[in-house]
Amino acid sequence: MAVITDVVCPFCGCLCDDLEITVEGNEIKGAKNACAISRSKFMSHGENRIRTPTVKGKEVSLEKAVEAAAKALASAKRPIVYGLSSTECDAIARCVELAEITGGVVDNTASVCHGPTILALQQVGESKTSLGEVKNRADLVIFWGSNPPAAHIRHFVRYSVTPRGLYVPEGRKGRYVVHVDVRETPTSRVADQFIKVDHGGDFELLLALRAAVRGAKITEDISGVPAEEINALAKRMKEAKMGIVFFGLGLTQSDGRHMNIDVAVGLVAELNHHTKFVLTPMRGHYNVAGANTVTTWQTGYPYAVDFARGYPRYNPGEYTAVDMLAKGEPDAAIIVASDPAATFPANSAKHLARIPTITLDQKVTPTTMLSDVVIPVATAGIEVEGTAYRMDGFSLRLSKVVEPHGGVKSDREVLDMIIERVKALKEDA
Amino acid sequence: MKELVLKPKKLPELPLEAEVITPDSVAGKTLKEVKALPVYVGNTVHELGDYFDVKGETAETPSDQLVAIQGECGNVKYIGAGMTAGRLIVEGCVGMHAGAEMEGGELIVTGSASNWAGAEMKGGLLRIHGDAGHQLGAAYRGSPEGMTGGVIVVGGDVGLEAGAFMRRGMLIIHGNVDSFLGVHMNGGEVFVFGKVARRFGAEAKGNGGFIACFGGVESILPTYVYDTTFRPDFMKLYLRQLRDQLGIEAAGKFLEASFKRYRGDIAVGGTAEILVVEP
Amino acid sequence: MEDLKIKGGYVYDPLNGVDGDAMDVLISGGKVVEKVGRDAKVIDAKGKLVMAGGVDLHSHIAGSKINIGRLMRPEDHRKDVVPRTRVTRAGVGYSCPSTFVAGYRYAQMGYTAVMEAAMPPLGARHVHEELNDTPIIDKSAFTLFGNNHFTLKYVKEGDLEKLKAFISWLLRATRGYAVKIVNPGGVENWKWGKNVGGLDDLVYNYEVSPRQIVTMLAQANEELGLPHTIHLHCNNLGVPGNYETTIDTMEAVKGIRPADGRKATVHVVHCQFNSLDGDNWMNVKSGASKVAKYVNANEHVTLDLGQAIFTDTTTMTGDGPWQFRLWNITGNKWVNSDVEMEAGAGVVPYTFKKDNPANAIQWGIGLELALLIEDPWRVYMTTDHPNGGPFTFYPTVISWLMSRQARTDLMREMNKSVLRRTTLPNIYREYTFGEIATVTRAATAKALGLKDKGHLGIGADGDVSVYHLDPTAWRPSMYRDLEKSLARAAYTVKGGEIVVKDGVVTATPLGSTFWVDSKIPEKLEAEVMKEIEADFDKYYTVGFRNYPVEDAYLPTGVRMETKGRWAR
Amino acid sequence: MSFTLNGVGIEDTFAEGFGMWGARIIITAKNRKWANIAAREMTGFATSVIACDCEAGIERQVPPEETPDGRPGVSVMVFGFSKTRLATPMLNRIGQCVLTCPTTAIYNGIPEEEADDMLDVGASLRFFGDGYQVKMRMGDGWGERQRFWRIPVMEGEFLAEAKFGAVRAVAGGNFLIMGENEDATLEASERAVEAILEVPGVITPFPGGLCRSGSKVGSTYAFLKASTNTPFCPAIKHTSPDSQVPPGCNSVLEVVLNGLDEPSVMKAMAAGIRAATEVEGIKWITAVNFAGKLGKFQMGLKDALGVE
Amino acid sequence: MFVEKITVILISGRTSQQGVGLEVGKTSEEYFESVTYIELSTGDAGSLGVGDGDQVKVETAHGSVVVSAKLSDKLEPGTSFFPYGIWANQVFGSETGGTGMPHFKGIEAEISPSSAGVPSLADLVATLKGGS
Repeated sequence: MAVITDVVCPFCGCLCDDLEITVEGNEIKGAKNACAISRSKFMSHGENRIRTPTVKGKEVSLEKAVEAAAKALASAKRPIVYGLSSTECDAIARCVELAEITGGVVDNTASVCHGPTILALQQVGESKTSLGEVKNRADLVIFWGSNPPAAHIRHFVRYSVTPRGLYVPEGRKGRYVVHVDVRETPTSRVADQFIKVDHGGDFELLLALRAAVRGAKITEDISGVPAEEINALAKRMKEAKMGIVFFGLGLTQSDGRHMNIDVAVGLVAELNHHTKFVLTPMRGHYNVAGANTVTTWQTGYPYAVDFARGYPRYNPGEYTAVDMLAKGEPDAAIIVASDPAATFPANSAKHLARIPTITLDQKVTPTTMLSDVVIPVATAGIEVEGTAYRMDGFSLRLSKVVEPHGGVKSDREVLDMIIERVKALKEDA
Repeated sequence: MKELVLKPKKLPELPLEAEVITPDSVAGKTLKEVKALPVYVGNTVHELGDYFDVKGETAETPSDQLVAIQGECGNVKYIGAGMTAGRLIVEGCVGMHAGAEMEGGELIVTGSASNWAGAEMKGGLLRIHGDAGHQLGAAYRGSPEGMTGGVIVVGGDVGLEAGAFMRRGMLIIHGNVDSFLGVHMNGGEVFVFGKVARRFGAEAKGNGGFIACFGGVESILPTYVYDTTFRPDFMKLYLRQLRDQLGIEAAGKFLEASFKRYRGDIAVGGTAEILVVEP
Repeated sequence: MEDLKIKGGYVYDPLNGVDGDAMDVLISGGKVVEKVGRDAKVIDAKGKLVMAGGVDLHSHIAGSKINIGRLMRPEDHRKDVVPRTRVTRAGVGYSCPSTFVAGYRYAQMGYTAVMEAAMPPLGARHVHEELNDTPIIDKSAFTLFGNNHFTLKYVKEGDLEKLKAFISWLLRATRGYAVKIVNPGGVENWKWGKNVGGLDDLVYNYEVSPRQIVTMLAQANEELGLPHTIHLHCNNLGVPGNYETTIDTMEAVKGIRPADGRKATVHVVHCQFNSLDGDNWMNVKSGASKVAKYVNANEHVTLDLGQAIFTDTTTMTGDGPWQFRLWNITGNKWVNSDVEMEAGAGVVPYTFKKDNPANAIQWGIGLELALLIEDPWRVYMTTDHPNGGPFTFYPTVISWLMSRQARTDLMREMNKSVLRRTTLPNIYREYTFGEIATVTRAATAKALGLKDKGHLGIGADGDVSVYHLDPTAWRPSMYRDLEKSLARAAYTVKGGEIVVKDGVVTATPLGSTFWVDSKIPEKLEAEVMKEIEADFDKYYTVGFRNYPVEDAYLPTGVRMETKGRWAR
Repeated sequence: MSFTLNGVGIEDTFAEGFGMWGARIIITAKNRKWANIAAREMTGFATSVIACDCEAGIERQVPPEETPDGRPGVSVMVFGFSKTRLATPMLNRIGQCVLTCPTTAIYNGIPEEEADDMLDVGASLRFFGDGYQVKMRMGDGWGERQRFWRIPVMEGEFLAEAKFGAVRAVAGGNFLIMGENEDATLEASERAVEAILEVPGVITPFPGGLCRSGSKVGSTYAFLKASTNTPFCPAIKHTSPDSQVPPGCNSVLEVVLNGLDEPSVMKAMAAGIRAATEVEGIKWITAVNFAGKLGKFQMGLKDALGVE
Repeated sequence: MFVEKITVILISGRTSQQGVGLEVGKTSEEYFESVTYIELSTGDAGSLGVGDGDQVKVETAHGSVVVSAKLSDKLEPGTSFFPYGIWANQVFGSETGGTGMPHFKGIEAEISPSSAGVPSLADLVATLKGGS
């Protein structure tokens, strides 16, 4: 029995790096410090695994599957590479290269989680911080449209609510916690104050707060929030020693999308005339930040990148997977570490069933169920080493704690094989 | 003006990218050269002649060139993008980015346009008789400047974020317009004769920019301050210009109208105006 | 790899006293040698300019800061797209080029080594990942120290030995090359939304001054015998009147005994931004002549220009409060990024305009520094890419240095304040090719302590640039030809391999990444590690053992061991 | 040397004009009454630069269909000796007389392509808005590029075009009408001025378009730079040594004209002279000049009238 | 006495159970249980006459699906919560407004009692394949 310490959790954007994984033989026996989801990921990582590659439902060798994948991609006029967020950075880099050599599009799951956050950053910027600054300094913590107990279970404990920090030695007592949302959630129960905002009313509320921070007195209720509550929150924000807004998909997926973030960024920026204020998106997949980061350094753009013209072009809404599928554009797709058939609106998802779809995954998903080519791969962060970027943009080394189940290859290795074959096929053509 | 006629043959199912369809790129060329202009389908390159019958005459210079597309091009992107002179008439619909970054001349679309029509337009006239999609005349992602000149006239309805980051120029919409019209605008004039959805003018800075609403509004942002109801002389100038120079009949009806004036967006210390016609 | 004979070019190799002699450069096994085999590949360099590969000691090409720049500026990329070729990857250029393109474009100009000038320790892994995707050029990254908790702690305690141990450990942990300091103390105060206003302001909670931080880090740096001096971005950057702070800072480290083999104890970076005179942006004028006068009189200082270019660019520094200030001046979009316990950064797009008086003066200051400082071995050509402008403008900067006509032609188009509020119009100096070779290669390599770089002596690395330019026929009036030939090298040779021919990339080897390994006495190491680990557990959100950069991130790492002077 | 027109003797001489800078301002208002009030106020005390800051007058009434905002308008012209000496009085007069006048707006009357220079009047005027002024743009990138300033005032908003075209203009056009008696001379002069009002591009800056005093350069008093036009005063025609009043003439009135160019002034002079000659009792018409010492324009009456 | 259907504002989102379930595997019982329900306020459920675990049909402009009801006294009437998953995605549209992001939160939906049965994962994949 071996205990591996300092293991980084490959589930959510928190990238907790204090896991202690107990391994016996090639079996994981325990996951200390892990949250419920993380434990499930480690403990069940061997369950429901895809055993062998398949082409049109028939079991084939890895080479045959790779060949089928390469043929479909090499002959496609509008291939799309999608997913990327639940694997390590080297695999992500291969995805970008695959899109480049096939003259296709590469998009990652950011487009349906914090893509709008990136659009806002491109419009107005962002005042952000690494999570440790929150732990060490923040005396005002605002969760806006985010609910860590559902998606980032240890966030409260490690970073934002209870930890004792350099200048917040009292921990929870040293912080005032506000939750703004359209409904009460477990986060509201933790918070000192819950502000219920009307559906689709975040934008107006954030805008009014910014006006209040600038000195305007709000006299009417906005988005269901009483005027005095808005004025009081603005005052509290200005008087904080250091404040932070952790925002989630409650802002990015509701009416207003990127503009909700744009105005939140503006509010936070404005507050820097008075005190220190920052905001941080609650990124979901453990390496969605890495998908954006790698794609950006290689192409200049974080997602929705089109290589049809040989050079990268960028336009969310045009080159994003949901839109392209809804319009029926792609004539081949390769899905890496993602399940768009389940996570996209059905109208988009169904196009995947019409075209050659290649999926690299560990387990059966709706996407593998409708794919022509399915290639089982090893789990990054459990069976494969690599890099992942935390929600605040800092990277950690993922560990390999056990050998890949059934000797399967990693995303990176399979992608390398596909790239090599695509290159050869393109040369021949 | 010399007229060149393009008739779509069987267009591909994938979008066709044809930024070569402008008076600029055909003027001074032979028909053979025009037919050989590159167009793109996914990752493949084709010739314009593969998808269009090309007939008529080319002019020496773009300003003497009329290009007429006779047929639906709803899935053809970048028609008229970057054009600087001449006239381009599409008898039908156009795909994304029609007239994007155009600098001059006239682009007329008798049908509807998709997203990003007239995006980052610098000059000229873009007339869309049907509807326009999202991001009409907007800035591309990240760009601090949307329209910096020119006029866009839309006969029908318009989607989200029309005129986002507008700096100069005019946007005239006959139909209804969806949210975030003129968001981040900092100059430029917007006239809407249909109904305006909420959140228009959000984070607008001012610099003389205004949004004039003639057909009602869903709601006005709380960060716009109501000042007065008045009949400003300057509006008469614009409305006469719209009526007389652009043939916007609707404008003529409001020459004597009173407007409610709002100023904002105070959330960004802005001085832009919203003018809502009094019924 | 086959041997190479670069035949008959006009060679400028100031470190070896070669000044335009027509001669051969022979390379074998990736090194400059005395003799090559008969079947050596021959590059005909007759009538051409030959120099060692360029060495840029201050640029921002990798890591979170430049990547934020890339991320936030799709509009910048759109105007400069780079398609894929059989040899090269696709990407984008202009002010925030993609990693591949940065490597290609440096090589296309004949540069073969580039230093990333600011690496936040927590972001070190990221920096190295990007460096590994930056082809051709050799690299290193400078670790940020000036606002690090442990720096401030040991400065407060006045414990030089522990500070040295910490520096050694952090350089090793981050695989860093030099001690970078940005707005010492100011960035820590920025974490409360404040700044420092000068050398003797205090840092909150630590109660130490920028003066103490800089002098103690410089002292430690020299005692450790690190290959490069401290690499210092002074306080008050971008504040009119800041030339005084700059000179004060230089003066503060004057008494420190340099490490063996050099005279310098401080390198002041992008000095253009720190040589402003006047009280505000309305009456700002050049303080360059005063800075130059000090530098001319004091051998312990080196500096680089941070030359301003009239173009749209992206400013990015580890100086959070300055970037906030710039956001307020410009109203452009602003990204701030604080890094727990150690650093911060900010990014703001900026356009230098010819008709803007302040910009015209900034342009003038950079050139004044270059032209008024007499010793080219102590003033280096940079644009602080991309702060002053993209590195792709280096050929243009060189044309300004070498041709007074180039300067005056441009000044005619500029705001006239450049004429009145700088001394540039009265400067007649024009750099020689030998001096250009110095400020772009020989001197930078020497300042960095890269002994095999920046020259073509026997044993030097086989990094050579050959340009389509006959230096014997060139006159300052031909500055546009100069710009053109420097922008597209006839040949760039990296480690003996031809990587660029006629401005086109022909091969994309991955260059080396240099890092410094400074040994700490065992007992001291144990003691300091214990302290660091304790604070880590309490205040960092990353585990102490997950913090250091793993070897996997340095596939082409080159370890440079140094032995310092230790008292304990 | 002379000739006759409608039986009136006309001296074959020339009116001596000199160069000035001229601008045209279209004042509009809610109705003609207020447009005229503003125009009259603005052109008041602007007869001659001898003692006024500029010379100004009403050019014509502009019908609503011709004004930019479709309201009744009045065209006003202002003349000054230099661009600055034109711009400053324009600014002062617009500021004091038009901006203050209810319902008015001002527009440039000389388009950029016809102007020799553009005066940035709005640049200074806008500060009256105390920070609340709004820049208004028209035609960017597609039509005629125009700029205005909207200045909030108590009544509502004052709209002012930002730039006004200035041209190198002609001042000092004139002719003298001499009649048997005061009545005839006045009537002829009034008719002359009415006729001149029909000619575009010209104003008559003096009261009702007429100057009864005339003036000559210099005086017997050293401290005066101008004095009554002794050669043309009938009351002293025998006591003054250099009288030029012909026999039978007992009243003289001068019509003074400024115009945007020489042909306009000459056209207006001709129209005025023709109208004057139609009145019974007019004997003689001449023009004032200084033998070419004052200005570069010599506008001959014969030329103007097209008489061979 | 019960209404036939009610209109709610529908939001979708993560839950920790859904996270745990998907890590076991999307074919697992745990996953099915974690994503095939819709949270209704007790008030709304009461007016429909729906009890905890009863099946309801969720219908929007984009599609419909049958799942079971889960009662919540935290939710305000008029708001309903649907965990992320292929079931939820039957009722969300693919229009992104030029942003790439569909509206996953804050769309209008009609809820009515149903006895049609909750479709299985395979059923839904089959629908996708059917292209209807």
